[in-house]
Amino acid sequence: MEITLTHYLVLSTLLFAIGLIGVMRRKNLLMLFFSTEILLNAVNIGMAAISHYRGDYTGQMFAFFIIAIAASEVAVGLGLLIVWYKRTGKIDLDQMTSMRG
Amino acid sequence: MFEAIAFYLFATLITVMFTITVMTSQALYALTAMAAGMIFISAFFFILGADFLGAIQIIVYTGAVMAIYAFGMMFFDTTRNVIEKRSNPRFVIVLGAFAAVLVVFIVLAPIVTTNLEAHYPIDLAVGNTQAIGMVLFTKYLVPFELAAIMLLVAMIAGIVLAGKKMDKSLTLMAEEEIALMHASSVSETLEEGAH
Amino acid sequence: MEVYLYIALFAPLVGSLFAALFGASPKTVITGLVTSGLLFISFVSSAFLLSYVMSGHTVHVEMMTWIAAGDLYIPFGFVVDQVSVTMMMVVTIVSTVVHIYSIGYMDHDKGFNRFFSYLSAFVFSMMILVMSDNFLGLFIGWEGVGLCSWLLIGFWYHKESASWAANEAFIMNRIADLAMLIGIFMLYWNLGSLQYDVVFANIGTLPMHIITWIGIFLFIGAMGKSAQFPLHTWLADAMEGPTPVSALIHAATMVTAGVYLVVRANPIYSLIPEVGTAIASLGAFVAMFAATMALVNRDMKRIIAYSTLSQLGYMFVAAGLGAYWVALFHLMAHAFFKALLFLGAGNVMHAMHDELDPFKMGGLKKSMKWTWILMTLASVALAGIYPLAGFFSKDLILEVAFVEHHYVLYTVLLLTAGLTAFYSFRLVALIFHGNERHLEHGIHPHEAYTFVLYAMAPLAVLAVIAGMAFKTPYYLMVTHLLPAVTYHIHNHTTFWIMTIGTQLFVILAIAYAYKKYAKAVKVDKKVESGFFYQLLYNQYFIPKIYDEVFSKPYLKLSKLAWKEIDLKIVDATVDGIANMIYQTGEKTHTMQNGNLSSMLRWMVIGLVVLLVLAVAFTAGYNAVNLQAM
Amino acid sequence: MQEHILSILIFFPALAAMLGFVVHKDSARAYGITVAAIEFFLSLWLWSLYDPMTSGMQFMEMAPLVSAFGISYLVGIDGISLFIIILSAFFTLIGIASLTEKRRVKDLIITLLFLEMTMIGVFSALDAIVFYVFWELSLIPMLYIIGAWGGPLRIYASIKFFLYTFTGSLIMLVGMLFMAYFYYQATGQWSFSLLEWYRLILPVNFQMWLFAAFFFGFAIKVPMFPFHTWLPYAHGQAPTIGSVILAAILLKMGTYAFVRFSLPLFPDASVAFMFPIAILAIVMIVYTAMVAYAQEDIKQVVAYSSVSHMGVIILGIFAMNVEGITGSVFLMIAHGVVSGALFLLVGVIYDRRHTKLMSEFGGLASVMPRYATIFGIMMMASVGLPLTINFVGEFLSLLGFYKQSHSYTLVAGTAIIVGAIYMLSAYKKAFFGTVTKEENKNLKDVNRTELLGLVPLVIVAIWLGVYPKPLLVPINNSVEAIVQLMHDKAQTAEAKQRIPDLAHSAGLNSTQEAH
Repeated sequence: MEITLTHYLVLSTLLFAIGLIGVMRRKNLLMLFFSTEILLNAVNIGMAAISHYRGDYTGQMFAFFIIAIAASEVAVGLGLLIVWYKRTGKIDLDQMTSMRG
Repeated sequence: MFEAIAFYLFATLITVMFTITVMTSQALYALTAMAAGMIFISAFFFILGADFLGAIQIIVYTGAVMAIYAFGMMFFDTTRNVIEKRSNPRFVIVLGAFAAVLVVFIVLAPIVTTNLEAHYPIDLAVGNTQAIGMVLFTKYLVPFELAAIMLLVAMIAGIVLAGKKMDKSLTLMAEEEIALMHASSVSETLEEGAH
Repeated sequence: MEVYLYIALFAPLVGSLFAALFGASPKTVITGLVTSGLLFISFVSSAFLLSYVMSGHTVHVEMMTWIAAGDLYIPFGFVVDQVSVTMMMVVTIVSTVVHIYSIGYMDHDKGFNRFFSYLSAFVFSMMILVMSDNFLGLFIGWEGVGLCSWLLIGFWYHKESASWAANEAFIMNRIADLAMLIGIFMLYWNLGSLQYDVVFANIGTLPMHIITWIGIFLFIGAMGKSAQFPLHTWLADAMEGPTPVSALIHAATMVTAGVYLVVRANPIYSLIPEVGTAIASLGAFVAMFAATMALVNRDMKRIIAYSTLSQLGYMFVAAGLGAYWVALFHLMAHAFFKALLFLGAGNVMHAMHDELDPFKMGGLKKSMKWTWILMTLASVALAGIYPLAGFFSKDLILEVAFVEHHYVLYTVLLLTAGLTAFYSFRLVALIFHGNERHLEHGIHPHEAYTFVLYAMAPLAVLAVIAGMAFKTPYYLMVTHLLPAVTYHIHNHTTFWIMTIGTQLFVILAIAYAYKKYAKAVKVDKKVESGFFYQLLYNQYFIPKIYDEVFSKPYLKLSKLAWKEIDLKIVDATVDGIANMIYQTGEKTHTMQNGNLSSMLRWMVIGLVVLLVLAVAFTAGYNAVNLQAM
Repeated sequence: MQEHILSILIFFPALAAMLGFVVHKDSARAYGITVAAIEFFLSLWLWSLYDPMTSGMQFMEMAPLVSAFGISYLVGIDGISLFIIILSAFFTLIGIASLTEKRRVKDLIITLLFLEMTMIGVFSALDAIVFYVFWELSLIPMLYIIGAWGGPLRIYASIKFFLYTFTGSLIMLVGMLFMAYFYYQATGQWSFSLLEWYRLILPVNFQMWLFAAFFFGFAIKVPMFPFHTWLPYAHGQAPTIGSVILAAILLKMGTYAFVRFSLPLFPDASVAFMFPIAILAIVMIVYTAMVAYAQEDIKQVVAYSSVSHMGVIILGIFAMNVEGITGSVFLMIAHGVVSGALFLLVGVIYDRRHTKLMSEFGGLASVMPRYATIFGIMMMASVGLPLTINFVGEFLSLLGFYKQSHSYTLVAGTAIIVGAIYMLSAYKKAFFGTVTKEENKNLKDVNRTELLGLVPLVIVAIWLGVYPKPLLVPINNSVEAIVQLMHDKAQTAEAKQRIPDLAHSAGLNSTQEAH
């Protein structure tokens, strides 16, 4: 029962879906950040799998850069979150509605 | 044979871990489950022959990112369980599941592309890390430098944003002190806003 | 000769423009004198033209091009031939008399100048109508006279009834003009031109049904102008205008335009005899119809208006039966004595301070002797007593009907002749004989100005001699153009019985009228309330029917059209579309309410929709390809 | 200088408008009048230079704009557009001369001059895109005139007018682009020039779709029946000068465009659509006449009457023969003069009484005799009395359409009856009867500035009624060219039969040669 690229892609989709559900469910911003991490990791798996089955390093390169971006994103995100928390004392999503249309 | 077992084992583990992160109402459980998930993902990387990537995953992701999150959680006093008012939760899950099904359906369709040849073919002779090093520092040098600058900027931003009034540590303060602090900070922001 | 033609044509226009200059300023006698003078010049030049035409020539001149588009070429062309010169003589004579008369009649009216400008403008358009050499020139005159009659009927525009009558007259004429326009279109598209000579030369080549339709449409046009049956109500209401207007327009000239058209277009009508008989029968019906209405009416001018309507019926009978020159002859004679009758009535109205009901006056013989003589003379001529004009023209029509074996028409016309005699002498008897009922109203009549009476004199003379003197020279001249058909009953006995019989019948009617109305008039309520009396008095309720059936529903329908259709349906749909777009904007706007999670949800929904499309498209594409392969 | 006269005519008012900003407020009116007068004399000079006998385009000017797609600044005039250009210059001059508006006169004059540029541009443009640009530009000044100087509901009216016409013209633009694409497919290179398009013979179903696209753009502008509801609002709220220019010139763009675009480009589609459009035209004539009869506001009566007259014009256009189209082009000019004058007259009474409700007036004839006579003449012209300008146009249009169908013309002919009904009853309500209202007692009669505007119009209305030849000959020659072009391009048998072939005048044995 040999593992093919599709297996990995299905897995990556599954994880992506879980991340998506997390993003939509969560009202607490920190938890929302967790879900975004899951999204990114799901994509990384896909990338790595394709790189392996296609025999092409580009996939890994992308995964590598995604990790770099994720790291910086978390840094800045949490920084902002802290400022928001200091200002309002809560990190609840429903409260941030100033960018109303 | 082993590879299949490993794949399914790790796949189920990751799915369970991430479902916990998403579904739990306890912040701590979420954090730990995600860290575990990350580790298993790095395991995948090793299965797929991307050793350097697996290492990076462990060091950067699980190490640094999870650490910052841990710190963040401590900072945002999420010790108590996170109460969230959610509107029609079932809709969200159904939507997510339906999206997943659709993508799976697309992925399952036979990939017909034949003329896709690899830009940087993997030759197993050379070690993965060395090969990645070669590619990273020749073709992707510019993005690599940009990533470096980006990380630097992120670092500075993090410091600047979270720098002020770090002296008061929540964990050491008593309950009422925290409440008082919140009250003062709220009033403080109000005057700021006022004038 | 062209110079006389232009003088005859443009003299009234010059007079009208001259009078128009003083339009707003108060009364100045010059305008009256100048316009009458110019009309007299026009009369003189018409007389010259008459003598020229009598000697067998005609004048045809083309002034300039009017409309030239595609193959249509219409010039301002004028022709003076036998028919048009007769009409010109009638128009100029009567209008000169009426102009002089109205100097006296209108001298207390502050719109004096304006009146003369309109009157001369009317004569000008009548001259165009009569003298133009193509159907569209005729149409210019046709609508021009309609306009002037609208101006003159509504002359005292402060009176609501006058302006209403003016509008009614104009609109009713317009209805008939539409039919005439369609006739003109048919002529153009079938014959390529509207010139009389071209049309009458080629009319024979057309298939029969087209000629019939052209004849019918042109006749409907004539019907409107000459107030025949369905379109006659405007003539009675047109009496709102000043009396000289009624005399000139609604007795002598405008109403006869319809007869002129039928006479002018005789080549068309001679090809379609059954339309001719239809015209004749309608004419007879109108003659009887109008005469009955005149019997009971209590308004002096309306009685004379109905008698005009009745005489027009006579003319149409003659024209319908193909006796065109007889119709024209009766038109000429009738114009003279009818105008005289109207002017006399004008004098009486003036004396009675605009009181119109003959029952409220009487015995004016003593105070208005000359008017009495003139009016009796006109009535005798109208009734058709031997030496006067009426006998020669009206009884001729009776002969035509008899010879053409239309005995039904003959009896109807004979009866109407009796009725005509009765109501005209009822009028004369009521006004001039019997006790002076007007005294208890405190009115002291006085005779009109002498120059007014002198102005009426030529008409009186013509009313007497027109029959005998003019008949033969007129016949010789006109038959150059019109078909020369003579009507005389072969065996003498029937001829004499017929003429003597009609004379006796008419004299009997006059005697009866005198007996009934000359003495003290007792108004018996029983007759008045009778069904027939009411029927006739309200003109067979036709004006009311028209009002109920046409004008009121039209107004209601237009209000409905505006309020409901235009505002509620058409406009509402447009605003509805605009509103719909606005509402969709309004609703989708809540999608961006700032709440991150709801926005995320919308994003995922969008993603799902795209995925569905992608899947559906690829599925469809594959299905097609697999099937194609 | 002579071959560039058209560009001068188009851009001179715009430049003058730019300069107008520096002119001092008080002398704005004088400035406006001089500019308009120069423009008018230029147009008269254009007329004198114009050779009526040739039927093709004259004073052509060509300058490439976007040569990649064959869009060029191509302008030129023939008999059809010449007189509407003169009319626009004439009305701008009259409008500014008899301007009684007090508020912000300078801006109004600048907007009017700008509007004049767009008007003359529309009528002289021979390139589809240049035509479209001027067509859209003409909306903007009108939007300001109605929006800024209008009555209480002006914002609603101006926006409705703008959006309504704008949507129509967008559909028209789509049609133009498709047309250019078909031209590209057929000939291999891009061109938006109308004269090139004239030579393109499209398959019939393409023609149908393109005709429909152009129809929407033009029908809204005319305005034809279902799309006419913006007109009463626009006229109701526009200031006098706005209504005059809107009624006199802007409505003509739609009908002019029918003659210039729809007929020659899509002959078969025009013939196929002839009867539905004829029905619309008849509905326009009778329905709006009835609505006009029901109005209480004198300006609405005149507004609806212009829709009714446009119905006759549309009928004339779709008569597909020389008489009909010549008649409709002449009626465009006639209606411009008459409805322009009527709106000026309504403006006169509005300036005095600041109300347009007929119930407010009564017996004005005795109070203002000169005003009553001028109004009477113009009313009679509007009703189509012979020897006035409208009759020639109406007669030829109805005559033209009679050849296509007898019964339709009979029903359309009721135009002269229903026209008389609403016009005369409006005249009776306003002018006849006794003076009931106190304010009407001492109204002043028409003053000098108003007469300055009205008298020339009355003279033109009667002069062109009596002697229309100087207009009819050039229009006739240009229309013959178009009808001949349509006949040659027609593919369907019905189109061949309905559009007369003038080459050897098979249709009619015209006995007298053309005078």
